[in-house]
Parts: sequence; structure tokens; C-alpha cells
Amino acid sequence: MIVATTATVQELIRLAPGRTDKGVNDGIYAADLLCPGIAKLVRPGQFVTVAASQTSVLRRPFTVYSTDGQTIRLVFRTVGPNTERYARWKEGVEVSLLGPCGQAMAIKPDAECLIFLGGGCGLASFGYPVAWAKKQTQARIIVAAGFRDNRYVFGLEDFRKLGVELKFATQQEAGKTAVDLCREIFRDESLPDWSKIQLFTCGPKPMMAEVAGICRAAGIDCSVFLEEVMGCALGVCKGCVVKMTSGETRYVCEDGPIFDASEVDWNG
Amino acid sequence: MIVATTATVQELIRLAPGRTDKGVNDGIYAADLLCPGIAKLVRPGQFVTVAASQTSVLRRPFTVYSTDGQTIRLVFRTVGPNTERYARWKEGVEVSLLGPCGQAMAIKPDAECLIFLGGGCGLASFGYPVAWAKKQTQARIIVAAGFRDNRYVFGLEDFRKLGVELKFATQQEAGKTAVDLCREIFRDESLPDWSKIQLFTCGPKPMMAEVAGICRAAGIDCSVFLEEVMGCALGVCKGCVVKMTSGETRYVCEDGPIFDASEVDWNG
Amino acid sequence: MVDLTVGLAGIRMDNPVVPASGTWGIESQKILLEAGRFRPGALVTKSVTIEPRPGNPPPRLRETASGLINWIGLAGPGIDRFLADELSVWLSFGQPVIVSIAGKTPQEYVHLAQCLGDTRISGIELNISCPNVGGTIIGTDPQLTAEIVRATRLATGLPLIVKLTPNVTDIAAIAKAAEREGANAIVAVNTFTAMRINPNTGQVIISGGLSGPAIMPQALRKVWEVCRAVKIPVIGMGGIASASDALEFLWAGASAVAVGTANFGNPLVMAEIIEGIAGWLEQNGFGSLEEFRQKKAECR
Amino acid sequence: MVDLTVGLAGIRMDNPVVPASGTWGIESQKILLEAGRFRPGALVTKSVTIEPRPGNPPPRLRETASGLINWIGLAGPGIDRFLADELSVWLSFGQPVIVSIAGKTPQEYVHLAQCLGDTRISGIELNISCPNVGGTIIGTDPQLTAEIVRATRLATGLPLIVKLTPNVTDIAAIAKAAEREGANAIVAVNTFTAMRINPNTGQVIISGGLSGPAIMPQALRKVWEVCRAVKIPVIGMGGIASASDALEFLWAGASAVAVGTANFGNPLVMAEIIEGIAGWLEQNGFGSLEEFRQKKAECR
Ligand SMILES: Cc1cc2nc3c(=O)[nH]c(=O)nc-3n(C[C@H](O)[C@H](O)[C@H](O)COP(=O)(O)OP(=O)(O)OC[C@H]3O[C@@H](n4cnc5c(N)ncnc54)[C@H](O)[C@@H]3O)c2cc1C
Ligand SMILES: Cc1cc2nc3c(=O)[nH]c(=O)nc-3n(C[C@H](O)[C@H](O)[C@H](O)COP(=O)(O)OP(=O)(O)OC[C@H]3O[C@@H](n4cnc5c(N)ncnc54)[C@H](O)[C@@H]3O)c2cc1C
Ligand SMILES: Cc1cc2nc3c(=O)[nH]c(=O)nc-3n(C[C@H](O)[C@H](O)[C@H](O)COP(=O)(O)O)c2cc1C
Ligand SMILES: Cc1cc2nc3c(=O)[nH]c(=O)nc-3n(C[C@H](O)[C@H](O)[C@H](O)COP(=O)(O)O)c2cc1C
Ligand code: FES
Ligand code: FES
Repeated sequence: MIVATTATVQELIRLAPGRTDKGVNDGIYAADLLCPGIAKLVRPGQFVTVAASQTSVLRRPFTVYSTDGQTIRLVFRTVGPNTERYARWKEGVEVSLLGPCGQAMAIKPDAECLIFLGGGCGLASFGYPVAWAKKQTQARIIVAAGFRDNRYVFGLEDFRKLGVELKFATQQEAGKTAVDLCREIFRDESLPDWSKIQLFTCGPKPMMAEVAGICRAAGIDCSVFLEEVMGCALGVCKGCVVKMTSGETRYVCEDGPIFDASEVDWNG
Repeated sequence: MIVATTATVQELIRLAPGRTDKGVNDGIYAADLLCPGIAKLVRPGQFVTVAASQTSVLRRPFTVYSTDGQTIRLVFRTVGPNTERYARWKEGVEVSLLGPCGQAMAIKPDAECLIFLGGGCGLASFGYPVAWAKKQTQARIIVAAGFRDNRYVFGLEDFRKLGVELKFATQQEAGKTAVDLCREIFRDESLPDWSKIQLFTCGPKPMMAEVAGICRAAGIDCSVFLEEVMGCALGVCKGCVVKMTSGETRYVCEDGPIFDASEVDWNG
Repeated sequence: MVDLTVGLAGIRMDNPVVPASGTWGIESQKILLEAGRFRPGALVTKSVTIEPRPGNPPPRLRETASGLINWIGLAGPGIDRFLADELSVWLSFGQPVIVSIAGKTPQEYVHLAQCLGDTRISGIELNISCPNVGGTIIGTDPQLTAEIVRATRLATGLPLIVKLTPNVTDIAAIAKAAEREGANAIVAVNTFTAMRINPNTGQVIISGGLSGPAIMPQALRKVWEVCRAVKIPVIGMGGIASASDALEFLWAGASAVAVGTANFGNPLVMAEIIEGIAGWLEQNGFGSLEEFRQKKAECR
Repeated sequence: MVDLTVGLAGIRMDNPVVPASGTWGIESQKILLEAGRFRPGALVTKSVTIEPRPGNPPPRLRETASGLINWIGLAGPGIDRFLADELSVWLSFGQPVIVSIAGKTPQEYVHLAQCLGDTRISGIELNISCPNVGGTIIGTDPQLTAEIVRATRLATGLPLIVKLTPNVTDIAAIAKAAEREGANAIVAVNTFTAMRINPNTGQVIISGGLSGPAIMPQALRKVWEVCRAVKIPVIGMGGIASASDALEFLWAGASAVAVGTANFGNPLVMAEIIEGIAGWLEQNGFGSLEEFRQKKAECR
């Protein structure tokens, strides 16, 4: 079930400062929104859409980062007019939310190791999935995050608290990308058999395509969080299409946002 | 000469609280903008235009309320998306200004009494004209202002300081409109001969039309500040037309904003 | 609340607000029900084709200033699976259901109309105005428009609503052609052809149809032209996002309005528009929408 | 800075950005000069008519979502006073001056062109696309368009630029007609017909032409169609508000771009667009606009 509801902003936190030369509000933010209706329904990997401003006719989608059953937390980066407006939310502001949208994540029954590989703000999609996986399974969990530079680093504390293995690097300071981290992890001798690993990745499309390629070569199960512009987010408008290698079409809002990387036509 | 320049917000003051049920920012504001280029050129009655936001393709015009040769003050009411945005200006914000536009006011050489009759935020147009007139002439000066209710009253102190006669009333509390004030003033026995009076009025169009009618009947010289949607504000686009009783056309930005009320076709 | 009932092409609707084809679905309807808000006067499906269609490659949507370009390409299951899987759900909501159909030739429209003949739907919308399926838009050709309407008219007794494209010199002429050949109502307008190019590479990002508030004044003008040209009722649309917008179309002569892109921005917007129209009628002393319509007709 | 020179219809311009007719004047030009910023590649006047015209009653302008409806009605002094009072000022700026003319019949265009024959202007723009002077827009009729271009072509040796309306089913056909009859360049597009109605009273507030960012994707599509249809150079316009927008039109095949409504929002916008185009060319390794044009032609 998907509901349209009004949420109330409880708190807005600036998680990472961003670059001042990109605007006063640049950075990464967490917004806690009171919306019991959605909070009760949402499952890990699902997203909500937020009403946008006048010039923008479409709502903006964000993965749910965490929930306590009453509020949900969204974590987002300021990249355009709407996220910049959200970054000025104050306590008490009312926000129109639609959700939860999309399919929840699923863990392979035989997975012995789960790897979550985030590129930049893509890490925001893993908050709820990792917390849920930690409860759900005994499998080893590795969260790895590659950031552009120090000023966009966020969320590490949250994952540390969950008690999972955590690796991260910044491209500028450490010269390492998320893909480098991925290769590094795969060199770890203590990993189980490739077939017992399940990897989730979320980040810029070229990065995910590269990771998908590595996994495919190694025979590792790879799930990707795909983004497409959302029209309805309800499976109705057929706007958020993803082409599959089979030639079939899938929809991010209905079938996704998580897809089996080996089925995605990366040139589509 | 008209210039396009960048001004810096020095201060933003909320002059009147407005109605909270109309939005948190409702009210009347004064903005002091540092712009020596325009401040040096501007004459009483002229206006500037301020850059607007994305959905609005046209700049917004405001009469200069006062100037010290370096900064200009604009006084405005929040009535829509742009004035609401301006009401959130902070010190240091840069604002694109164009001006001074329009023709300056002129005092009839034989005027013995100048009456400035403002309706609501129309009073904002009289700041500079009254200050200038006070220096320019020995004539008696009466400023009268009718407001909707207490919450939109502003500027009285400024006019009081100028040492002019001041009358005001609110429609809701005192049950008196600007037109009532006008009739009241005209009953004042101490006024000079009708022919020696020059009246300026600025406010809602129906109010100005009524005042124009009263003046015409009495043979009083009446000047009105007209508003039309501004395209270029430079006399170029021919958008801000005013029809004259003569059948001719005039333009607010080029020939106005001040017009001889008796020449205006009030049904045009 | 004031009586908003409207009878249109023989379809009785509780209110004059319907979704635009392709922007409303079963899931949207469920959300409205869940919210306990007013429901549209009728339901209009995404255009159904004979064969299943995968639709166009991504990107299919692109925002522009106050607008949206779509290049969906009539993605859908095809008429057989639509009849088997979807139609019963649409009908289960208890509102009149209008099925939009799209084809390439008069024969295709006839076939689709015949497939729908035995169903409990309330009307058929002929989408002859899709800009996203290659070739010229059917509805830019008065001749072909007439042929399709004529052929479909013979094939079905159901109310026929013809959906026009605004991408023509003279929309009134096309509307008249449709009326002449037996259309029971006109719905206008579909999207305006539009394009965006990547400024860095020169590649066409998207070439499709523009909708949303950006087109509202253009759509209103076209609907006004259509209303002056035909006697059959007109469903007006294009960029409607508020009750105030909807009222402009009603004043222009539309008997009902359709809401498309605005549903994406706010899935409850049709309910708000219905309430807004009702509120306005009440405030202005009208007992019903019909009363407003009559008063308006007298004023002319 | 990179060389932005462009030769168009025999007119040599320092850069490919010009004002749209009716949105730029002597006063705007003075502000640009005063600011010491780049000046447009050519100046284009408001359309001049034979007789003085008072223009339409107010309101003549109305903002819409990301757009502007104008209903000016070619207000202006008429050709005699234009020649006597204004033209010398336009010419005094030292840039090529293109005079836009508007008439009702081929004879009127011929007369206007003849009046301009003895002047130092660089070209004539035939505005056959004004939506605000009553009747059908001339440029929606390929026949009448052809007649006007043919007649004016015979009457003047000056470069002839024909300004097209987008309010047609097939703009390519009209462009071709103009090319066939001897036009030296096309400029497209003029405004899209649009309307707003007072939702409370039903009165038409304004019925005119829509411009501004709202129309940009539609205009781009039309310009793209024109560029594919003719060999003569095309000046692209409609909603351009940034260098990025301008680049989309250049990629679509336009040799130059015109900026209208955006001048109202920011009287220095053309200078910013010129700088932006130069910056982009430089960053992408182009020594000149001509080089970009050639590379683009090769890619096709
Ligand atoms: C399923 C899904 C989950 C997402 N989760 C998160 C998240 O948890 N945190 C986060 O920071 N971001 C997330 N995003 C991306 C986020 O939606 C965009 O950053 C946001 O829409 C940008 O809006 P804007 O107006 O600020 O910027 P814009 O100027 O609109 O766009 C900036 C960039 O965002 C992309 N974008 C624009 N509109 C959309 C749209 N409707 N849908 C998707 N992408 C769009 C554009 O391609 C552009 O590159 C998610 C996107 C999807 C599809
Ligand atoms: C010469 C002149 C001087 C003015 N001086 C002042 C002043 O000193 N103080 C003040 O508060 N207001 C003044 N105004 C009015 C002011 O320009 C409008 O209130 C402002 O443009 C509203 O912008 P908005 O986006 O907030 O509201 P909108 O939603 O755009 O409009 C609200 C109202 O303002 C009117 N309006 C909209 N656009 C324009 C425009 N471009 N030009 C004129 N009116 C418009 C509309 O008719 C509408 O009723 C003046 C107007 C003119 C023409
Ligand atoms: C994503 C999308 C899909 C659409 N699909 C269809 C369709 O299948 N059939 C149809 O007749 N119109 C379709 N349309 C056009 C709309 O029904 C409507 O005519 C148009 O969007 C203008 O209205 P609006 O501005 O309110 O959206 C579609 C529009 C959009 C945005
Ligand atoms: C106020 C105004 C006046 C105009 N006057 C003319 C005119 O006299 N002649 C003409 O050919 N086009 C005229 N136009 C149309 C513009 O030249 C241009 O074609 C149109 O506005 C689209 O471009 P834009 O979106 O950049 O404004 C006018 C447009 C506006 C907004
Ligand atoms: S966004 Fe509409 S189908 Fe996915
Ligand atoms: S606003 Fe352009 S002429 Fe006055």
C-alpha cells in the first residue's frame, strides 16, 4: 500500500558541510519527518517522494534512511533547486509525502557475506537496508563508502553503531574511489566463496556499471539501486523505464529501485 | 539615464506586521539597498525594478521611498511570490536593480497647498516626493493615508519627522477610507482656493478613480500614480499602456508613473 | 455540497474532473480512496494498443521550466492483456470508465473498439494525438481524423470521445471533422511537440510532448477555439493544476476538465480541484454546476 | 576571446546573439553601453508598420508559469516617423541594424521595403507572424507567405529575413516556401497563441502570444524542424534565457539566436549569453564559432 500524507519536519541536520563555493547550503542533510502512516509501512530499500516547487512539476524521490515506526529519516545532498529548498526546512514545516514506493530489498537465503558499496550520496540508500540486514541475518556485513572529498563524508557513525565492518575512502584525500574499495574488498582472503556473497551498490551510474562488470566477471551476485526521473512513482506513467539485457522493460518505481545488475542493459 | 546595477541589501525592516493568517511573512517591509549609481540619479516619483524569480519572467517595480545618495529605500507589501521572497532578504544579499525609471514629479509653480493621499501601500510612493516637496516649496503640505486595518499601518513616523501635516485612518478600526479622508480634508476651511491646490494620489485604482472624480468636480489639480504590469520599464516594449481620454496612449514607465488624472481614461 | 453532476456524451459523472489518459492508474486511484477524498467524475485509462508495446528507450521524461516533456511511446500490455488483467479492476471502483485507445490506421481503431464492445465501460476515447510513436501525428490530418472517427463510429455504439492534438494550424477544423463524423465529445489538448538537446554534446536528450503549467495558456486558447467550433461537449485540459485553472477552462466553454501532469506533483490534486470548484460555485450563489453552465450560456 | 563572428544572409555580425524584435530598444542599448558589456551581433527593431498604430487596449502583458503573454498589437510610430526620428539613433550604435516590418498585404510589405531602400540598414525582417493584430496570422498561410516574400524580394536588394509563426501544423513547409521565394534567412519562432480568463468573471483577460522559458522546448523543436528543411541560415529563438539554452539552438542548427523576453528579466542577459557561448567554445577547444559550426556539420 502506498499513501499520500502530510509529514511534519521534526529536525533537519547538516551531516556534511559540502563546498561553500557551490552555494551556502551545499552539503548533505538528514531530515526527520513525522509520518506514522508511511513509517509503519516502509520496508528496507523503499523510497518516498516529496512535493517539489512550482517550476518543477515532478516530486523528488528519496530512499528512506531509517525509521522508528513514527518518523522516517531522509538523507540527501543538495544538487538542485528542490534539495536546496529542503535544506532550509525548519522544525514544524509540513511536507507532502508519497510512499512507500518500490520493492523492498531481499537477502539471498544462502548469503554468507553482504557487501554494501556506496558511491557518494549513494550511501544514503543503505541506512535502512543495513540496519535491517543486521537484524535479519548472521551473515558478515561490510559497508564500504567512497566519497569525492572530506566535505561530503557522512553517515559513518551510523553504520559503526550498527556493528558492521566499515571501510571508506575519499577520492581527493586518499586517491581511492568506491570501485577501488570494491577491488580491495575482493582481495580479502577471509571472504566466503564468491557464490556466497551478495553485493549491493548505489552511486553514480558509471560506477555501478563498473562494479557490475567486476561482479559479473567474478560471478558475484550484484544488486544495483537505479535512478530514473520519477513521474508518478506508482508504476502508472511508464516514465522510469530501465532496459534489460533480455530486451524487456522494467520500471524503477514498480520493479526497483533495486535490480539484479546482470539483467540490466547498461548501454540502454 | 537608466542603469542596470547590482545593489547590496543593507537592512530589511518589517514596518507593519500584516496578518498571520495570510502567511508568516505578510506585512510591509522597508529594504535599504546600497547602489550609489542609481541613488545619485533618482528623482522624486521615480521607480526601480528588481529582478524576479524563475517562474516570474518580469522584474518587479517599486517607487524609491527615500535616498541618501548612496542607498535607496524601497517600501513594499508582500502580495505574491516575489515580494515574499524580498521579505526574506538578508544583509549582504546582492540584488539586480534597474533604474531610475519613469518621470520625476513636478510641483505646479502656483501651488499653495500640496495634498498627498495614499491608499494602503500606495503611501510608499510618497516618501521621496514629500521629502523633496518640503525642501522645494513653502506650500502647505498635507499627507493623508487610509489603511485597511492597524496591521498595515506604516510610515507615519517618517512623514511626521518631515514636519508635514499628517492625517490617517484605518477602515476596519476607524471605519474611514482614504476617500473619506479626502472629503474630510476638502471640508477644511483653511485650504486655499481649489485652483491653488495640487493633489497627488496613489493607491488601488478604484480609489484613485473616485478621488480623481472628486477633484475634477471641484476643479482641483489631481495627479495619480498609475500601475501597470511592467515588461521592460524602459519605454521599449509598449506593454504598460494607459489610455487617455484624448484617445491617445501613454506608457507608465516612460510618461508616468505620475499622470494628470483628468487626462486618464478611467474606463480604458 | 453543491451538485457537480455533469452528463457528457451520455456519460453521467458525479463531477466534471477526470484524469488525463496516461497519468492515472489503478495505484493512483487506490491512494485517493485510501485518503478518503473525492474521486474523479470518470476514470480514463492509459491509451491501449492492439499489440503489447515496450515503449521508447530512456530517458522518457524530462522536466523543463514549469513543464514536462514525455516520450513514453504508448508503453502498455496490449488490448488482450488489458481486457484480461486490468479492466475489471478499473470497473471495480464503481465510477464510469473511459478507455483510451490508440492505433495507426482506421482498421486498428475499429478492432480496438470492437474488443471493448462487450465490456461495461462507459465510453471510448480515441487518442489520435500521440506525438511519441513516430511519423506524423494522426490528428494533424483532417482527412485521416475523419476516416478514423467514421470507421470507429460504425463499429461501436459506445460514446466516442476524440482527443485532439494542439500541434495544428486550425484545431477548430479538426474538431469539426470529428463532430461531423459522429464523435460524441471532444477532449483537447494532448501535448505540444517539444525537444531538449544536451548543450555540451549536441545530442537530442528527448523529443516528445510538453505538458504541465507551461502549456496552460496555450491549451486554454485551443480549447476556447474548439468550444466555439463545435456543439458537442468538450473536455478541456492542458496544464490544469488548480481549481482556478479548471474554472478558466469551464468559462472557456468546456463541460469538464482533465488533469494530467499535476497528478504527478500531487496525487490528491483532482480531489482539491473538485472541492475548489464546488467551493467557488457555492460562494458565487450557484446551486449546481448545471446552473453555472446555463447562466454562462445566457451571458453570451 | 574566441572569435564569435558570424556571417548571416550577407550580414557580418561580431557574435551570434541578437535581440528579438519588440523586446529591445534604444534605451535598452544605452544601458548595455553604460554597463560596458558585450553588445548583440546586430540590432533588430520593433516591427514597423506603414501607419502609426496606437496598439491594443490594456492589459497588454500577463505573466504565466515561466512565461509571458503579450498582446501589444504592433504599437508604433509608423514608417515615416520611424525613418525621421528613430533610425539614425539605431544606426549610430555602429552595429548592423535589421529593421522588422509588418503589414497586412504583399503591397504593404513592398511599400515598407521600398521606404527602407535608401537607408544604411543591413537587412529587413519580415514579421508575418504577429498574433496580435486581428484575423489569422499571415504566416499560417503558405500561399500568402510565398506571395509576400516574392513581392518583397523584387522590391529590395537588402537581405530578407522571414520570421515564422510556430502556430502551424508544418513549419518546415512554410520555411521552404520562404526559401523558394528568395528569403536570405529564416528567423523562428514568434510567439505561441495563448489566453487567460478571469476565473471569477469569465472575461478574457488577455489573448495574445506566449513567450519566455515556458515555450523554449517547443521553440527548439520548431527550429530543429526548420533547420532540417532549409539551406538558408536560421536564427533560432523562443524562451532563450542562458548561454546553455542558446547552445541548444546552435546545436539544433541555428546560425544565430535571438533573445526576447529574457531581456525584460535582465537587461544584460544578452551580454551574459555572449560571454557564456565564448566561454563554452574555449573550454571545448574551439578557436571560433565557425570552427564549431564546421565540426557540427561533419558530425552529421
Ligand atoms: C529511487 C530514488 C531514490 C533516491 N534516493 C535519494 C537519496 O536517498 N538521497 C539523495 O540525495 N538523492 C536521492 N535520489 C536522487 C534525488 O531524487 C535527486 O537528487 C533530486 O530529485 C534532485 O532534485 P533537485 O530539484 O534538487 O535537483 P534537479 O536540478 O532536479 O536535479 C539534479 C539532478 O538530479 C536528477 N533528478 C532530477 N529529477 C529527478 C527525479 N524526479 N528523479 C530522480 N532523479 C532526478 C537529475 O538527473 C539531475 O542530475 C534518489 C532518486 C531515485 C530515483
Ligand atoms: C511604477 C510602479 C511602482 C510601484 N511601487 C510599489 C511600491 O513602492 N511598493 C509596493 O509595495 N508595490 C509597488 N508596486 C507594485 C509592485 O510592483 C507589485 O506589488 C509587485 O510587482 C508584486 O510582485 P509579486 O511577485 O510579489 O506578486 P504577483 O503575484 O506578481 O502580483 C500581485 C499583484 O501585483 C500586480 N503585479 C504583478 N506584476 C506586476 C508588475 N510587473 N508590475 C506591476 N504590478 C504587477 C498584479 O496585478 C497582482 O495584483 C509598484 C508598481 C508599479 C507599476
Ligand atoms: C507521462 C504522460 C503519459 C501520457 N500518456 C498519454 C496516453 O497514453 N494517451 C493520451 O491520450 N495522452 C497521454 N498523455 C497526454 C495527457 O493525457 C494530456 O493530454 C497532456 O499531458 C496535457 O495535460 P496536462 O498538462 O494536464 O498533463 C500523457 C501525458 C504524460 C505526461
Ligand atoms: C512584448 C513583446 C513584443 C513583441 N513584439 C514583436 C514585434 O513587434 N515583432 C515581432 O516580430 N515579434 C515581436 N515579439 C516576439 C519576439 O520577437 C519573439 O519572437 C518571441 O517573444 C519569442 O522569443 P522569447 O521567448 O525569447 O521572447 C514580441 C514579443 C514580446 C514579448
Ligand atoms: S515513475 Fe511513473 S511508472 Fe515509474
Ligand atoms: S514596460 Fe515596456 S514600455 Fe513600459
